Amino acid sequence: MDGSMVLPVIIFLPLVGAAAIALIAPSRSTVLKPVAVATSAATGALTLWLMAAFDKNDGDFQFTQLTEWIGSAGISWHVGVDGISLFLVVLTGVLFPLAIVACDPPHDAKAYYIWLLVLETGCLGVFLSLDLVLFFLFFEVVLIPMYFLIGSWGHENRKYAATKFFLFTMLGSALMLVGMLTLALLAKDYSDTGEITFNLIELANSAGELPTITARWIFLSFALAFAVKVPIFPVHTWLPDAHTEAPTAGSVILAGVMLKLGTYGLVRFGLYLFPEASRYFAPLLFTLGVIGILYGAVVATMQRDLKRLVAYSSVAHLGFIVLGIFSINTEGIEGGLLQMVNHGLSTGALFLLVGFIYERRHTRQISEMIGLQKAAPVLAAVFTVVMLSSVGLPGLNGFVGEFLILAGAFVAHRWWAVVAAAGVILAALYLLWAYQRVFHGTPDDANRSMPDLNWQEKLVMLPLVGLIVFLGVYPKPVIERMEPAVNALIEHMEDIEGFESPTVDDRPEGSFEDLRTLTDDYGSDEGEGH
Amino acid sequence: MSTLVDLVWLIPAFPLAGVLILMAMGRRLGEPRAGWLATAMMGGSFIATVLVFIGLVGHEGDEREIVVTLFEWVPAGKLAVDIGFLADPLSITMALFVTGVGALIHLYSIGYMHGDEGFSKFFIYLNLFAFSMLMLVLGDNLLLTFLGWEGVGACSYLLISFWFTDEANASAGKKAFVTNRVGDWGFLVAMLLAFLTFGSLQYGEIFFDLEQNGVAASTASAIVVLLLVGAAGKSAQFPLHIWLPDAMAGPTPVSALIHAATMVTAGVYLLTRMNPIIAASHDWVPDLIMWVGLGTALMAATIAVAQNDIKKVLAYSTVSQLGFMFVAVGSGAYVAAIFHMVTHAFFKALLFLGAGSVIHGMDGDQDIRRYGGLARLLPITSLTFVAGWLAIAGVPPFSGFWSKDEILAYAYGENKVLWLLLLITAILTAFYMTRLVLMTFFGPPRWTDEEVEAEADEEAEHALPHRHPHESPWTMTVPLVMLAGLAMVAGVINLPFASDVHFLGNWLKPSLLGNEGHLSFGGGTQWVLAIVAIVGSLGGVSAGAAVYIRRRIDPARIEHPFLARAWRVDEIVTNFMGGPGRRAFERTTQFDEQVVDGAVNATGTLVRRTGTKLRASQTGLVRSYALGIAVGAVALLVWFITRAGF
Amino acid sequence: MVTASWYLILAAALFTIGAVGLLVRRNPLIMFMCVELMLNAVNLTFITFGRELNDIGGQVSVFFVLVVAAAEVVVGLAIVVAINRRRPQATADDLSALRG
Amino acid sequence: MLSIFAQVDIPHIEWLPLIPHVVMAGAAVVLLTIVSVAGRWLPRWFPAAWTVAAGLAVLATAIPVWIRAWQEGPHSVVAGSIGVDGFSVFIIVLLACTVVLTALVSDGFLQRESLDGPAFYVLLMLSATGGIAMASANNLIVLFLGLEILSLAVYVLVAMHLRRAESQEAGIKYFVLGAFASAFLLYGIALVYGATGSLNLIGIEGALRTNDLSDNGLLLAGMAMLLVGFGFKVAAVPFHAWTPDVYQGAPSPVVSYMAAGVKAAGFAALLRVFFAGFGEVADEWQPVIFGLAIASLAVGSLMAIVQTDVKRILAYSSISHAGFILVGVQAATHDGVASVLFYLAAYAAMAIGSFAVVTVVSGPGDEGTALDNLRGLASRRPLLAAGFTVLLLSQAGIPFTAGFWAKFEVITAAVDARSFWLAVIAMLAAVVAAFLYLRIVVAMFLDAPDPDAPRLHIPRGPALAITIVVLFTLAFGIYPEPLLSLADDAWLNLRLRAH
Amino acid sequence: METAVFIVCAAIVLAGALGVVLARNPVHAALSLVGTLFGMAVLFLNLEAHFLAAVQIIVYAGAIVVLFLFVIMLLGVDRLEDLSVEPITGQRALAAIVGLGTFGLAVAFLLSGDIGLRSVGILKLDIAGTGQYSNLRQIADVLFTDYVYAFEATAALLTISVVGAVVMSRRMARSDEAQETAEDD
Repeated sequence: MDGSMVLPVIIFLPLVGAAAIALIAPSRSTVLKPVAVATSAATGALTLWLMAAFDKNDGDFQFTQLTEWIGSAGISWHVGVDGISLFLVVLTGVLFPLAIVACDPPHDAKAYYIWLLVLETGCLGVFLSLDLVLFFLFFEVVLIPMYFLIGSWGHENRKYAATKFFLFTMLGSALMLVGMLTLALLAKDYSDTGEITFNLIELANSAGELPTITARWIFLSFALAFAVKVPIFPVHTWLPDAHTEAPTAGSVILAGVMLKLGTYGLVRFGLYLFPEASRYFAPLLFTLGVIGILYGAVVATMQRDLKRLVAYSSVAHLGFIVLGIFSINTEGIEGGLLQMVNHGLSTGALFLLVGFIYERRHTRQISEMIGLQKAAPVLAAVFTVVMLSSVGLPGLNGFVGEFLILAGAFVAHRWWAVVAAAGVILAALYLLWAYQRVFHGTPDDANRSMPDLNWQEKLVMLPLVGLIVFLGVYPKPVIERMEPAVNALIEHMEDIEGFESPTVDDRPEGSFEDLRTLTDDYGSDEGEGH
Repeated sequence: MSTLVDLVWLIPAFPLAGVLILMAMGRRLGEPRAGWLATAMMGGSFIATVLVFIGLVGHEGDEREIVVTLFEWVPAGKLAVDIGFLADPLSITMALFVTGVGALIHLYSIGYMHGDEGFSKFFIYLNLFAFSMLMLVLGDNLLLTFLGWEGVGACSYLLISFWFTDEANASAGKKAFVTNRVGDWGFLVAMLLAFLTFGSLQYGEIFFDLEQNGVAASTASAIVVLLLVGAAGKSAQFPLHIWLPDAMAGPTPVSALIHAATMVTAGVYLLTRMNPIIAASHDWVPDLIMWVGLGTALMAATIAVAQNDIKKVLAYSTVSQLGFMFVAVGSGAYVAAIFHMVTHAFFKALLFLGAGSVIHGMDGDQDIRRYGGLARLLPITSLTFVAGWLAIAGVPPFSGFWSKDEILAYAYGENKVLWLLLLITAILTAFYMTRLVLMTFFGPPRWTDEEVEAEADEEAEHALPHRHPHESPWTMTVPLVMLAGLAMVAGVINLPFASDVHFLGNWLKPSLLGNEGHLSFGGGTQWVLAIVAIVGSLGGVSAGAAVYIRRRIDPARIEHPFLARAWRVDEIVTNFMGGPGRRAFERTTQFDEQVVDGAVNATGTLVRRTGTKLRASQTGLVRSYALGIAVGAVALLVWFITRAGF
Repeated sequence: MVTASWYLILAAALFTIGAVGLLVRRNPLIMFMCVELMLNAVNLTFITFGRELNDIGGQVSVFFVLVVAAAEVVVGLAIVVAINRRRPQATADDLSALRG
Repeated sequence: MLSIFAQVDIPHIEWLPLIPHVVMAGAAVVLLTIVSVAGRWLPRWFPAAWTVAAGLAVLATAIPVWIRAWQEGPHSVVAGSIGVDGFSVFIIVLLACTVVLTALVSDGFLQRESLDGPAFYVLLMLSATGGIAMASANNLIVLFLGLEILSLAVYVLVAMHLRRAESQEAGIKYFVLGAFASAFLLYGIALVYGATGSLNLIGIEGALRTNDLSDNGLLLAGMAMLLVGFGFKVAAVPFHAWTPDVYQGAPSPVVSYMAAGVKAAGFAALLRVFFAGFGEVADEWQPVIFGLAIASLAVGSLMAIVQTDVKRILAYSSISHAGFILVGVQAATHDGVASVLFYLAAYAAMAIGSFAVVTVVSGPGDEGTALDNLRGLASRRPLLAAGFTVLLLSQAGIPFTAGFWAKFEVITAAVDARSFWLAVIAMLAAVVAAFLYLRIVVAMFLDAPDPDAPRLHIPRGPALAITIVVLFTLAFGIYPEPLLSLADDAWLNLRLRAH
Repeated sequence: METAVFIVCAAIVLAGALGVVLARNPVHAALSLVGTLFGMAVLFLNLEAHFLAAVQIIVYAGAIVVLFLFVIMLLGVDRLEDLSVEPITGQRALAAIVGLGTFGLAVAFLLSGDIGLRSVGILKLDIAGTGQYSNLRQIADVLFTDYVYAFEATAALLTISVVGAVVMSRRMARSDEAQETAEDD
């Protein structure tokens, strides 16, 4: 297929699927799910193809497509993928089919699948657009499907949660629009053409000319929007409600994909557009990140609602990601990006499992579950693996990202990293405690009869667990595709603003052989032991 | 050059294969085939290790560090970490006894876990543990070691809470993992600091860089201290030792393999591995290690005196013995540390398996007060147990004597007070082990005696009226016998008499990079010290006999409650966690609900309230609307009048 | 000699009286009358300016204002009549069903 | 006598630009005659069809005028009292569309309520004529007359539902306040006349350009009074109080016309006078608009969220929309004007659609306008609910609806004029407002329908109208370029060629 | 002379206006409105707007006020309005303030701004009518030239008022009107 057309196809294929579903007659409701699965799976396949076709040595945007859209306003249809966005796209492509397969809606299946597919289009659009307005459009429009998913198929308190989610996030992005316009209009004055444009790349290249203070204000307006989406402490409180009330698929997508819109935005539109400002505010942001790590963990420990607990664990994990991003060096940013994918997989899987339990027990209260491992060993085993990955056990995906983040952060801001590392302890605390309360112990009558995973659910968990292990053992394919883009980003920042990305200074390569040549006399002066 | 050494990757590959196979078809294999498969894998792994060992011996004395890299693991920016194995004397020594003892314990487990519904799962975990342990040992960089480090932690978590239906086991597992995590934090930060300092995590590169460019003593000290935190967590040193006694909740083979022979020694291994950095750090750092070790050793020994659970006694003795090893490391006696590690692996595994056999025979009862006179009924067990007892008590020529003596010698060289306290610890060791042996195998059988039972009922939840203690199946006794043999003769691998019989010492030299400490005094002093040690241990034994056979002193006066309650360290920690700690957590949660989220909802209500207030202005009376318009008009006029010129 | 300002101030006064009247009276008809007062004030202003500017525009405007006033009154009274058919004697304050 | 007429030179009248005016007014009068002559032989649908035809005719005739204005640039005819420029044509087209759609919406409604059909349409078209006059008036008196024509007709339309007390109450309120406000407006005109010596915007603009009147008391007072009048028409705080009551009381189709048409005409007049006429002294009035904008945004959105009647909710939201449009006015730039035009078009679509839905849902007697009457609409009438949702989201400014681009353009204009804080406040108000649209959506989708709700009958006319506006909203939400450039080309200025 | 006339008429105008505002009986209010209108007419004469003076009398006094009176009689709303009470709290106080404000500010503005540029009037005429053209002629002249559009527009205005009057005065079917009134009272 023609390279430049693949991205539009990826973005709009789910939408087409949604349209198709809309046209299905109510009488033939059995075909709804197959169609939804098929479209999302096809999209997933395309994203995988994209990953395969992606040139891993090229740090620049690939598969770009640029056509004028709203000329008078300088808005263009500009999409492209680079190492930074690639795996988020793949993650989206992978998670959606799984989420759709995993759980069936109790009612109004048609609307349900339509919204999910629309949501997928929105998320893909966010990750792929290289035009500020285009990005903003997708960034805003994802609220609608998620709002309806939570509102129509959520749990008891869904209206409150949905509205809170909608308004909170909208409030965040409200100011971003102003910031965006300010940026573009100011850039117009500096640009040689005098034409207004929202083209990300052009704006980024002229980023140096912005007055420092202005740039900082604009950055703040962006950062706020993303901070809410991430969410960064203290603007995180929409998240537990939304996650808890959302239907399982909703939570999976929310945690797996939508939170990444924020962190992705921070990289793509924070660091890239505002090198100086992002460095200026970095201390603020990674401090908040570290607070989030500890705070999220502490609050999670005390939750009585299993889903809520997982939700708060997201706060902690995303704190790590923010910390990595704003240590502004290769290790940190790559760790952050990697962790985005990892968190998507592990937390997505966790929400799926919690959802499975909910379908069986119709409760999320930890206190009402006990000894489930007896009743459902397979479920428990999968849960253990996912949990350990979320705890950051080496050999599973969670660890690699976390370590890279810590390495980057440590190089940049030692003490923050030291504190953040303590989050590792807490993570173990709340998850293991929850696991103990839910799965260990002797099951009572209510829990003894709980059925184990069925084949469909196993089918869903298999790829997730597989990826969790694979990325833990062999993350290289991901990292090596990210690296050129990340380096390009850092170089861009250094060019624009002439600062040195904090990093380890080069050391001579050496090994035991060299060591011997260096100290060939060692061991000779051994005084005899006796 | 040598192909044999290149086989090093096989060593962990075997258990890993075991894990995968069992995961795939463990259920179908069922008992006992699953167990045999796992054991076979460990055997294979042991053989591979031997081959590598042979290959390594084939090398020149100072070219015995071979790095075999499989593939790049985390290549990100300046950080480049491989999945690579370091085959050098130290790692292979460790690998040898890990696989060897491991294989035996696997075999033992086949019998021990007979009839357990989680039979194959148990062996999955065991193999997984062996794999992680070998990664820990063989990894050629800190990160890979850390992988093994955390892996063994996770496995111990899984194995401790293996019988998860009992809450106690579950929380013991959690406690172990979380406490370990505290240590891991130290390890993690140490790695970060090492990465920042040396720009790499590979041992070779770190040491090379250290040798060539040196490093600030303060940095080195920081790294070591952080590593010490990690090591203390894993090797159950004060104050992170609290998890180990609880860990006895797991099946006994687990205690033997993980919490005696292998995992808990990882801390010692790590410190030994990083010896160049210890050498590069301030002088107080080794001393710190030393005193931590000593303190732990002494404290644990005193506690062991007062324990009544056979496994608890052994657990505290393990803690104490690990303390010895730390003292050795601290005093630069790395060889002694490893030596003691090896011998300890043998006799402590032996003791645990013996204990397991006893428990097995006593249908799961672990309270030594209800034992007694089992020697007749469990002949093999008791014989082998005695061997282990003599070994740990430090009675020559049993292995324990040699290693402990060497440590004492170095301690003496470092600091006389230290030596004295360590000696006391050794005596205590002899004492409480004697107590254990006597109460278990000799004296009148108390397991039929009603009145003791009645008294025991108070703390033991189940009294067992009619018991028929019986010897264990051969799968369990064979390992006992083999380990007993090793425990007796293992001393020969490092005899002090002359440098050329100081095999282990010479063998380990390349790994120690010339940082091995040297005794500052001549052979004469050593003889004296050795004799003192012997006397001490014999004294301990006889004291034990005096108390527990002849009843010269009322045991109750020795088994002081304060000791029985493990110096209350555990309680203090628990009280803190359950008290202030928990309260702080709850406060934070309330803060989140009431302040952070409260602010959000408050904004909402505020907006709503304002709306309602404004609503009052909409009276529905046309004249007040008109008034509004008029007021507006006046307002505009007022604005414009300010712009008018007069 | 009377300057234009006198007329203008008179107009302003008239306008004010009309406005205040509309605010204080409850009878719709009288409110309309008050509107008429305001319009008259405007007329006076127009004509004064017209004279000062020596421009006929002012007077023409007044002509149109008269037409508008007439039309307005017709419609207004029609509405009042319709309301009164349903609610006799209704004052402006009585019609406050729509509020909030 | 002859000699006299010889000396009176009737000005050369160029008819082309006047055709839309004539068509609209003429259609009304002709309809009036037809029905009064042959009323009883006519089918019920005739007046509606006629009105639609008239509206379309106006659209058609507007095209040549647009071309003319495009070729010759802005100029004025009839002795400078009627401006011919893209701006006026844009508004004329908008009004024509409003008339067409309102006619469609009212079809069925009038039968349901058994109201006097022909008169309704006659008044509708005459009112639109007034709007057209306002939009293209270059002479303050013409503008005033246009405004009065517009308003008088609407007063009657509002009050004409004789079976509903609310309708008449709304009528009298609107009338009294309207008369009151237009008295202020008129006084303003007089004062401006006094200050500049001209009633013609061209003259006024010239006067202000040639000499500095920025501190002339008469001019300033005049502007103040004019703002009162216009502020009333566009329902800007503090001249807004009538809006909710009138919107609630008036027959729903009339409201859709008021929200779309009357507001548009009001803003057209406002821009014509202040941007084109008083452009020179923009510094004097911009701050006032700033204040009005903020007040309208705040009050509109804050009061809307506590309402329980859909018509009232929409009324208050229309106030906050007025605030948004004022943000564009405040910029006082060409882009600002363009953004206002775009916003007016987009808002017209949303408003007509929304009130059309209300018309359909409210049921006999036009009573069921409470939020509860919408509960569970999604399950009763999925398509209707979906369409309404689209319109509401458009009002909330969600991407891929015309409403988003409307806000986008307005904010752009404001930022370009460096009024950052106004832009920020506007966006915040938009978030607050979003909540109330969500409330309606929640009612439709997330609430259960009450079982004994009567089955909804959707007449053809409203159905068609809603379909049109929804498609419009979505189409220009996805590809706003045509409408944007149209608004951009709709130049409003008075640099004239003599005619 | 002019001064005297002005003072007298001003007095009448204001008196009438106050009468409208203060009269409790609508009829009286209407009559005092007539007074105002007459005074206004004379002032028009003073300002050389002879034609308008005439129109003022005919249209206003003649037509509009009569219309008012008809309606008052028709509806019998000659009930006295009690001005001593003000149901809306603060209405009067605010009204007074507003009144003073409006008046004061208006005066201030009027005095601050000089009546603009005599140069830019569209049409230069000697409106005193001393020349060959009478005031009426001049108005007519402008009306049919410059203001022809506005003049035509008034047609629409009047049509609306007629249609509006018809629509509003259209009676509903007896029955439902009865029940309407029934449920109203």
